[in-house]
Amino acid sequence: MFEQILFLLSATATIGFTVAVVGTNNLMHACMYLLGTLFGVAGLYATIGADFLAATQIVVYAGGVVILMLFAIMLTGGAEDKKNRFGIEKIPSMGSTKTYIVAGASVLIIAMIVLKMTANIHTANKDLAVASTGNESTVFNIGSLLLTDHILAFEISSILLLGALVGAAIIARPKRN
Amino acid sequence: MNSTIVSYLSQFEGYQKFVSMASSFLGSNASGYITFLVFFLGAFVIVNVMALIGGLGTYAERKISADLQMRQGPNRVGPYGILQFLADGVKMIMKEDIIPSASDKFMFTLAPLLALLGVLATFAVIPFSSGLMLSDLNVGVFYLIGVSSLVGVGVFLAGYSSNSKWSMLGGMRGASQIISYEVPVTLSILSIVLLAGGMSFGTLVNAQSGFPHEWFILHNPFTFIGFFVYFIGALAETNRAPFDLPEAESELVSGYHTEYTGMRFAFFALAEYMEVFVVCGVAAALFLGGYKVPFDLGDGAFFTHTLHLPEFIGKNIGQVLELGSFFTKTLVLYYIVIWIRWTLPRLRVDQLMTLCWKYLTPIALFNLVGCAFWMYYFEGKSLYVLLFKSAAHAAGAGH
Amino acid sequence: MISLPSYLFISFLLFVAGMFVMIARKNIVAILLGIELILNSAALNFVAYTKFVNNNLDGHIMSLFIIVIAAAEAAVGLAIVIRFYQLRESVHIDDATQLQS
Amino acid sequence: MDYSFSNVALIALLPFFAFVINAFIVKKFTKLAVTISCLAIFSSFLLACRIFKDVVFDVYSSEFYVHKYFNWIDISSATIPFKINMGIYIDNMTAIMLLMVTGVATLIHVFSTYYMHDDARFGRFFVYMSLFTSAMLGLVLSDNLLSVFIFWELMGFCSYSLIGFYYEKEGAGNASMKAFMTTRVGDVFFLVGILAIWNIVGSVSFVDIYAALSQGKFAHDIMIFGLGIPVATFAAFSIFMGTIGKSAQFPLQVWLPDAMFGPTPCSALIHAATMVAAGVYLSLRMFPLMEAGHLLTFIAYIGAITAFGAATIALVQTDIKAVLAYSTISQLGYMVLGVGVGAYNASFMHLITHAVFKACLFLAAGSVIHSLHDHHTHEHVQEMPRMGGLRKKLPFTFIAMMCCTLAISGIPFFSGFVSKDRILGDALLAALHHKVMWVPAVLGFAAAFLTAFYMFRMMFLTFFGEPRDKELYEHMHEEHLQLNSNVPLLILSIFTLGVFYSGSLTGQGFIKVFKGNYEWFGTLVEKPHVANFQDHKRQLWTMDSSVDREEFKHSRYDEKHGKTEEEAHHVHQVHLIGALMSIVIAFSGVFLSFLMYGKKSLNPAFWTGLFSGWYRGLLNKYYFDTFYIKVVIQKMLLPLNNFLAFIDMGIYDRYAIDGWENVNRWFYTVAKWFDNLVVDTVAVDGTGASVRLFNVVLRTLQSGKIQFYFIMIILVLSSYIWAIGSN
Amino acid sequence: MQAGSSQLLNWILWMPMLGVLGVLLLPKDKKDWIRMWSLLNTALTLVFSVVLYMKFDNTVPGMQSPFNVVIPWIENFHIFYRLGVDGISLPMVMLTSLLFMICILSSWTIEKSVKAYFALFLFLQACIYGVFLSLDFFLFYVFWEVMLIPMFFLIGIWGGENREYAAVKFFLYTFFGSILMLVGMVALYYASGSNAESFNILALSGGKFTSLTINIFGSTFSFSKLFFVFMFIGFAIKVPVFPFHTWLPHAHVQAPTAISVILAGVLLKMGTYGFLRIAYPIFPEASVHFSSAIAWLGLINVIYGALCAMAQTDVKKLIAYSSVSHMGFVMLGLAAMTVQGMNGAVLQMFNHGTSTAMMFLLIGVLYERSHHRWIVRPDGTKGFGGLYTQLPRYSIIFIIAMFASMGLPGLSGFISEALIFLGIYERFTTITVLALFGLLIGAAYLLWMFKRMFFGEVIEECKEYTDMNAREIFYMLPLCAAVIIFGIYPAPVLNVMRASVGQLVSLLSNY
Repeated sequence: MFEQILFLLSATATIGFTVAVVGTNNLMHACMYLLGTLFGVAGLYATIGADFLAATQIVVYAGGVVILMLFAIMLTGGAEDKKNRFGIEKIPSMGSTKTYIVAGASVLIIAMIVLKMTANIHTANKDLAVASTGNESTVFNIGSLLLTDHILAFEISSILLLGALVGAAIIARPKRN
Repeated sequence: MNSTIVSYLSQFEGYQKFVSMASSFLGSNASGYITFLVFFLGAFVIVNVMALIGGLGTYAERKISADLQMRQGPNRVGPYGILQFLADGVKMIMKEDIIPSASDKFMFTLAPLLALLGVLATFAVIPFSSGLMLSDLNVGVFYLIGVSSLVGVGVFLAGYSSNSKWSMLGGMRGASQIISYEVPVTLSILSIVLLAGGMSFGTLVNAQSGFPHEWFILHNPFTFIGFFVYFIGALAETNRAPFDLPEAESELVSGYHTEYTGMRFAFFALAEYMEVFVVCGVAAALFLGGYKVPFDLGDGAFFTHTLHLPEFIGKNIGQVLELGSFFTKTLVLYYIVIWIRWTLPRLRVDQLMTLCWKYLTPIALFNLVGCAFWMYYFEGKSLYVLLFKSAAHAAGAGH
Repeated sequence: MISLPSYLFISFLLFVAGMFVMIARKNIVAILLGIELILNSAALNFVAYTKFVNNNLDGHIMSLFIIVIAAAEAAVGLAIVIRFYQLRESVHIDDATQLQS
Repeated sequence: MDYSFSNVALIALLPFFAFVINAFIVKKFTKLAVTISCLAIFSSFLLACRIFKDVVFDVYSSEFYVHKYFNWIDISSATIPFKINMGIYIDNMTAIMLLMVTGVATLIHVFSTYYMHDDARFGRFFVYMSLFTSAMLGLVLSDNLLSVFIFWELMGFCSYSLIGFYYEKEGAGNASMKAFMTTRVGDVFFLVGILAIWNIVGSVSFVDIYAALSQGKFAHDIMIFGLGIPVATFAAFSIFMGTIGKSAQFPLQVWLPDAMFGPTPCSALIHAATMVAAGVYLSLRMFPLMEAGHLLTFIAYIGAITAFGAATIALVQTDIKAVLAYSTISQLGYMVLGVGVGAYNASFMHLITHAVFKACLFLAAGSVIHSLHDHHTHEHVQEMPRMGGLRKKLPFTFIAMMCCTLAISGIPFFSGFVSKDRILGDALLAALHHKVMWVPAVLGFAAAFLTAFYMFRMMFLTFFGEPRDKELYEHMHEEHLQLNSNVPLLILSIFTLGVFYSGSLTGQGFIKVFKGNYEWFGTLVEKPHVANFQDHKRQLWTMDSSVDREEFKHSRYDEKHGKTEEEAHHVHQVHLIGALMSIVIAFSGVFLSFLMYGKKSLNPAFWTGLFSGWYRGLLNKYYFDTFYIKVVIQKMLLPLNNFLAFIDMGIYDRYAIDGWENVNRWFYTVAKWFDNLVVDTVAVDGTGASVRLFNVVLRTLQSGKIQFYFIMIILVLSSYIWAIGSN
Repeated sequence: MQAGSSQLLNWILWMPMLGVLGVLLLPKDKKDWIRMWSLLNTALTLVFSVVLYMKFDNTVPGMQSPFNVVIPWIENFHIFYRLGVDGISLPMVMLTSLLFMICILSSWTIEKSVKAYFALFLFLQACIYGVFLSLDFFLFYVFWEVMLIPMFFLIGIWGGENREYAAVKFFLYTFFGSILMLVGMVALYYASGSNAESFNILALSGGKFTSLTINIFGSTFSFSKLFFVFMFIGFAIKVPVFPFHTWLPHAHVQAPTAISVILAGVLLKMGTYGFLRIAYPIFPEASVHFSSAIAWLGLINVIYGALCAMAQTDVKKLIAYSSVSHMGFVMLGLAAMTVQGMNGAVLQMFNHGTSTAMMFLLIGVLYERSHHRWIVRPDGTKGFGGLYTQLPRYSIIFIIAMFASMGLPGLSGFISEALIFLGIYERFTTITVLALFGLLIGAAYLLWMFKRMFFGEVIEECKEYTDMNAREIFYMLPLCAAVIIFGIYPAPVLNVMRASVGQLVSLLSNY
């Protein structure tokens, strides 16, 4: 019962916040809504037994990515639209009718295609879908898998993170003189 | 779910009878509902008690600082002024709730709630005793770290949405400080996780024992250093002195909560004091043996089997002892935090970052690697075991 | 209620929303936001499939790597945005047409 | 008797320990180091005395025999065994040798404390002496040829160091190098011999070699340089070459006179008493092999030539030490002659007696030299022409030296007579048996005459007459009896009396020593028994197969080998003649010398003028040094070296190796041309040009707008997925 | 990796690499730190080697399984990372450890780009360990080749006035040999069926290619004989055997002291080690077939090297040629194929390592004072004179080194040479007798050099020289001790090697 309540809550939060992200015109708010979405996704993870993943989601997104984005928004002039330095007015940065129409069309196409594809796969795999069994702890298994079968990917991602760390620090550093 | 409040209760007959009674009354299995109820009640109690402790924290701070400065401190309201915090609370509620017109109202209201939420959510996994633990998540520590970072978001939002220079700067400082110090803190915690072999608090605490030499702090040299790294990092994460830069009065008026008044301000204050309790509790649980009582008195076996007390009473005496153990350790640390605040001067911003990235993080990394080596070479035996047990073994004292 | 299609549907919504954000917005940070949504949808898909089809942990691990990559991407992407803003005083996507400063 | 390995080996190890300790402390505690050295060798002497006592007074037998060994090198694998043992081997001969070496060495050590006292490197001298003594004792104690070789070489090293002791002098360097290299020539042959024996016996232990000889294992040929040589001859010759090198026999005698560059005590110990005698000792040890190899005639010739040649050179020397050096060579020649004529124990006896009187002679000469200090050059004087009349100032030295001179000249009742006479008697006997041996015999007698002559010449020039260098004489101090300067001399001179060595004068009973034996030497020292000795005769090789080899197998003094009455009588007769002849010869030599240098009735200058060609030859030592240095080394070896080095670096390396560079250069010129024209211009640049055409077309698609690209990607992906999905 | 295997060999092999990393991380200006670090590193390696020696089981022939390391490397081509140690390689490992530590000490005075020097030096050490420890032919070859790189730079940068020429010559010469070896290796790979054991030296050995033939240029050759010759040239260049020896005087003379020590002390042994490890076990019947040729070449080495040495006026060149001569003895021992000869050869490898290292170190010490090495200058004047009086401590150590090199009994050279001669006399009597004269000439050139440099009056130029300082004496002491102790009691070395050598000899004795 808990799980179903949790699922309902999480799904609602996810969908609602996502719609809010799409709908809002304030970038700061969008970011906060995104936080909600991410928490919702974490909740969804929790409902299908991905406890470690849920915790990771919270740690990484809530603790890191969202704050980073907030910083970035703040450092790049906040939520308001601005003119560029040449004085030419551009399309508002949060989008205009024209962009919405283009995006809507593109999304419509891809949505149809993806729906068709998932439907195909879904009908093909209908029999294979198993009911959810008991949720056991995944921490130990993930840990051992990461250090055995997926060691290479693990190491590469660690190098990637290091590279990202150094790279970000170097790129964002203001130029001397 | 190793040992939560529910699993603790369900070992008593009374509870089981109650469940079966409720089931027959409802006509279906009522254990789920009752579990929910118990959780709800437990959460309610703990949140309130913690709020109380947070309030008492302000009182303690004032009293201890007075003591350190040879003053009296609050002494009018109640005996020794102990009800001072209630008076302050009443004052806060009575105050006018001001929202600056230029601020982003949505986020201005959201910020203190986020901060408080982040702290309160951590209580779900804090191991007060072997029975009094709301949920023993498999990813307990990890969850705690993640949730407590919401405080950072709250702080930042508060700073940003106030639309004030001081708040802005304070919020930025707070957020960057919290994010930065999360790194050494997490690494130090990770080395303990390495030793215990799990992330749930039950595992972590049960890997230790009642006596100091069985605590993780004295397990090996690396954890000994790791404790201090954690403690310093935790101080910075909770914005306590000497790292209270986000709310540095002399520079930023009052930092990120400059524009806040009334209950919203009280939320921030409460969040801070509760978070200090949380980090002290985590320190106690991870490094100082948590709720463990010497001679394994905590599981009540001594009282029930040796003293032949009734099971219910015996176990609860054990629980009380464990609670006492946990709170003693935590509150001693709490005292130390306050002591530090009133002793040390504040750091500069660049010194703060230097300390984090150039000293604490490398040390924490070194500790982590060191712990790994320790695990590999000494098969996880503690220093005490190596020194005395192995010596005794070598001397032929038996296997 | 907890079944594969429901998760897939949520994931699909996330994906579509992310794509919409990416195309409609002209602010670079907003676009990055959209990317996060898409990545989350992918991760959710992985977990859902691995739970209901394979019932092993490969999807979890894949999702972990997605999170890792998302974090790295956010760090580098935002760094680039900030640098870009320092150079152009703008975060408008259409201002980013040159490969050199 | 309890002889454990350790308490016997201690004899050699004590000086070695002294060496090790002294090597570290000599700089700081010179006095202590000297004391340690002397005490060590004295302790060795006491230990040697114990063994000697057991040999002579306890056992009374010729079968005293201790042989103990331990495993030194073991490299045997699972299938192939290979071990090298080291050990000690004591028989009567060893015991006598030990006593002689330790006794003489002790006295010389004591004397050195006086002689070397003012030297800057007083302590270091004792370090070397200790090492040398331990090596010599080790050699004597050795039970196998390999360890003999080891100690042999170690002694060579000590000799090298001590000859080069005054390393500031240019000549010392030359002399030491010459000594080492010359003996090394012999050593190389010695090593060949060891290898040959090892190959046959599988061991080089004396016992095993004797056993192998008696089993006839040496009775085959060996192919070397394509020649077949009897292996016994080959091995014996190789070993004997070691003797030639070490004992300064013809033709490797050149190093010993130069070795006198070293301090006089070291000359006494190393180059007179012990080390050079070690060569003869080796020949005696390997006597059965020499016999089996039919080498005795050759040995006799070598010995006789050496004895005579060295004696002639000694006639014209003016340096007192040089005279003694040549006399040493000459006496060593006698010993080798003794080996060659089968006078086994006579040769060994001469070794012992010679060691004693020659050590004494050198010490006396040292005493003389030490007392003659030239105040102009601040050097000691060794030239006899500047001496004369020293008898009055150096009375004790004179007494000692006189005794020794009498001994070496073969005057009756002195030890030299006893031993030398026996060798000469055996030589005469051999000559009577076989004509070939006449030459060595005659040369031996002639050398005896010359010996008496030049020794007394030295005595007359040194001690008698008027002092020729007055100033030098005036500065001399009177000699007093002093414990470390002339007492050792006197002690040694006591042992120049013949009675200590023999109970008779000529081999017949005179004094009964013990148990009815007149001859303790003859009793104790006995030729190694080789039972069932199988002779290997090779028709083409043996010089004269008609010679009855059986005669050579037993010394005339070998009491154990029963001879018929007739034979014994014959031997007695011949020896009596020999003894008389040698007495006459000795006295005539002394008399001639007295005429020339004592009474000065004959002018030496006249005789040198008469035989001026010979005289020059003698002064130049028969041009041996000239030949070796000027011709062999400077004209042959060094040009060969330079030529080879030139070939190596100048021609082979420069043209054959570095010449490849030119070949390579040609190759790469061609390759470069090909590369430039064909590969680079046509193939590579052409490809680039063709690519450029496509650039122009594709460039237009680059709009620079990210979202445009993104939409494109989505559309393309969609169509792709569509295509897949429709299948 | 097998269960329970010891990682000691990995530690020995990779410890210098750690040292290289450390040197690279240290700042350039902290020269003393770099030196201390390198010293510490080599000392640790030495400790590991000693531990290896302690754990070594003398009774077991062949590779000692507790130390073996097998890790797949390039599995497609059946290349493994295979390490092992037996009685033949252990003395070499010990020698390498000892000499490198001493060389670090002797390189203390180097001031020219210290960081690069020590990094390359430690790298060289790792490569040498690789050669001595690897059991996979490919791995062996890789280390063999990689070793050239640091050597090239060490000679080419820190060498004498003609260093570039020497370095290039050394490089090309040895490279030529390696290529022949590579051909042999590839041929072996295919001849053995290119399976998982095709690069395994142990699996290849034992005479599996005896009856195989090969067609080249239309004619048929015996496979083993042809490729034995290839391998022979490859290893012979390293030894160096007579016609391939001319790189050695150049390289030795131009290299800095420590590098000369390593060249003579360790590098030359790699050639003979190659014979023992690869050429002999893999082609036993070809080795027996060619043994008389090897013996003759060894003889030429002995005599020719000694005669050439006698003509030199440069001390270092003289010692370089003496190395040629001494390595000839090793070749003789190898040609003997008896238990004495082979043991003697391995022991001679070790002993020559110590004694010639002493000689080169001593010449380095002298060079630091005099800055020239002429015994007799080209204009005929004396380069040195009376050093005995001027430098007494130096002279004593020089005497020890010289006589050890000469083969004086009681010092280490004698035992090995005696064993070699005992071994070879059985098979090649004439060669033995001739080779013994090499000893004579050996003594001649050394003593002559000694006489010219040390005896006599001190010449004016030498009066400024100071005697050896404490550091120099300190690093000479272990070598002196080794020379004397192994001269009196060689069992510590012989015991280690005898089982393995005996196994090899019994393999060879089947053909």
